[in-house]
Amino acid sequence: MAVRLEAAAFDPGAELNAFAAGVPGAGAVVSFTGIVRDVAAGLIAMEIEHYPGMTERAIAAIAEEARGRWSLSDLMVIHRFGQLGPGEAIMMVATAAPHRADAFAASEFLMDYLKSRAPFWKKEVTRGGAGWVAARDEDEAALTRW
Amino acid sequence: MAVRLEAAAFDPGAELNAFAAGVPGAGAVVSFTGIVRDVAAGLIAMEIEHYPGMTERAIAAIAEEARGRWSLSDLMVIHRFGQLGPGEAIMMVATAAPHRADAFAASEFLMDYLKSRAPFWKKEVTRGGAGWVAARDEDEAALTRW
Amino acid sequence: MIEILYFAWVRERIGLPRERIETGAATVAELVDELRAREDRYAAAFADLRALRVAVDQELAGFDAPLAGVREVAFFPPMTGG
Amino acid sequence: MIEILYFAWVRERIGLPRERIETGAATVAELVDELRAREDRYAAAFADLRALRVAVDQELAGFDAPLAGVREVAFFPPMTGG
Repeated sequence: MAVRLEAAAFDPGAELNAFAAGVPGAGAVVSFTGIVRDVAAGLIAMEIEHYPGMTERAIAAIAEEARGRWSLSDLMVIHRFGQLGPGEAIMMVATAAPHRADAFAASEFLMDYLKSRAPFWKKEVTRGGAGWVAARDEDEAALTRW
Repeated sequence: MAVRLEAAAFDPGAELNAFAAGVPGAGAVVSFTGIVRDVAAGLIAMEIEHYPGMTERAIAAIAEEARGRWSLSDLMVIHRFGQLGPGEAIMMVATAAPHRADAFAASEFLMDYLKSRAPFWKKEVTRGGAGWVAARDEDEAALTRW
Repeated sequence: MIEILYFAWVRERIGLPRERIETGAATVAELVDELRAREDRYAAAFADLRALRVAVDQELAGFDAPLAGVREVAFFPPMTGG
Repeated sequence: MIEILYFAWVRERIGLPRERIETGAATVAELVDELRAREDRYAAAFADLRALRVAVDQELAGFDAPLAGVREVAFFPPMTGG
């Protein structure tokens, strides 16, 4: 179970292959990749602030919870912080399981909790100025299903 | 929208990167990779039979249905046929969307329908003999939720 | 003339992947009855229809599907792709 | 002494990322009242508590959380990771 919090860019494809190679007994691998998308105003950069110490604890707790709820062979979480450019991967989650339903549910669960319970904040720097990304009501609501 | 039915092996990581590079406006990319896993008896090969003509039609219909139901930037389906070795990728689905809920739902939908409605049949060749993989009741039941 | 296709263990049990036959059957079920009456290997393949699926002109169908104008009927076990 | 941390626009509004303060507050809510009373920038940051989240010793908590034995309290807007 790898949990990585890092400033450097990563390669989602290479991470997916390395993750899948480590779980020979699992038939199902699900991945989610969050990517910096351009916004209408023209995005220059996305800055991700986090809470060192609490971030690691929060992600580890979410990952443990996922392992307890579903029958997983392995899981992986990578989340960047600092300054990112358009098109760069912000974060990635991958889950492996003997059956696809477990792999899908665990990935969605990890994403829902990472979104709203791990201490990250995104700021978009555009040609028109900079602003903090507002939390979406749907993201908070998504937690109620688990 | 790429749908590929092929005998040759493919590289899931490279496919994920190529797919993500093609959807600059999408923030969320979900992938599912199905992998030949070893079985207790010692798997030598997995043989995938399909129904040329109907397979392409069935996958195209499932993909169109997914595009109608969710707000997707793009989707991709790759499915192999012929003889595969343990650890090789059998198939892959990827979906890209502005919001992760759409990308996840569409990927699960595509998988549920590919499993039970696209004309593929798997045969496992083990040291103990060869046998057709039986359909799982859960796979049929999974369709009722959509 | 209708093209009949068999896949997976249905193909193995009958011993061939496809054949063209002349039939007066009005529905898939009647076609199955004709095939069953031919030889033991057909009777064995069609012993339990609950274990079989049918496609008519490359679309999934029921055993009650009519055959008028149909070019291709396929019989196979439940699919196991993905 | 308690370490207080601010993140995102709370940090920007108050103008510093962290500070150590001496407080007699028994709960987070009392601590917020103390901070608000200090200066306008604090009052501005804590104007609407519904827009804020709190962590006490790096665990999410409510504004009614007690401060006895606590080393670290953090204030921030709803999280937007992932």
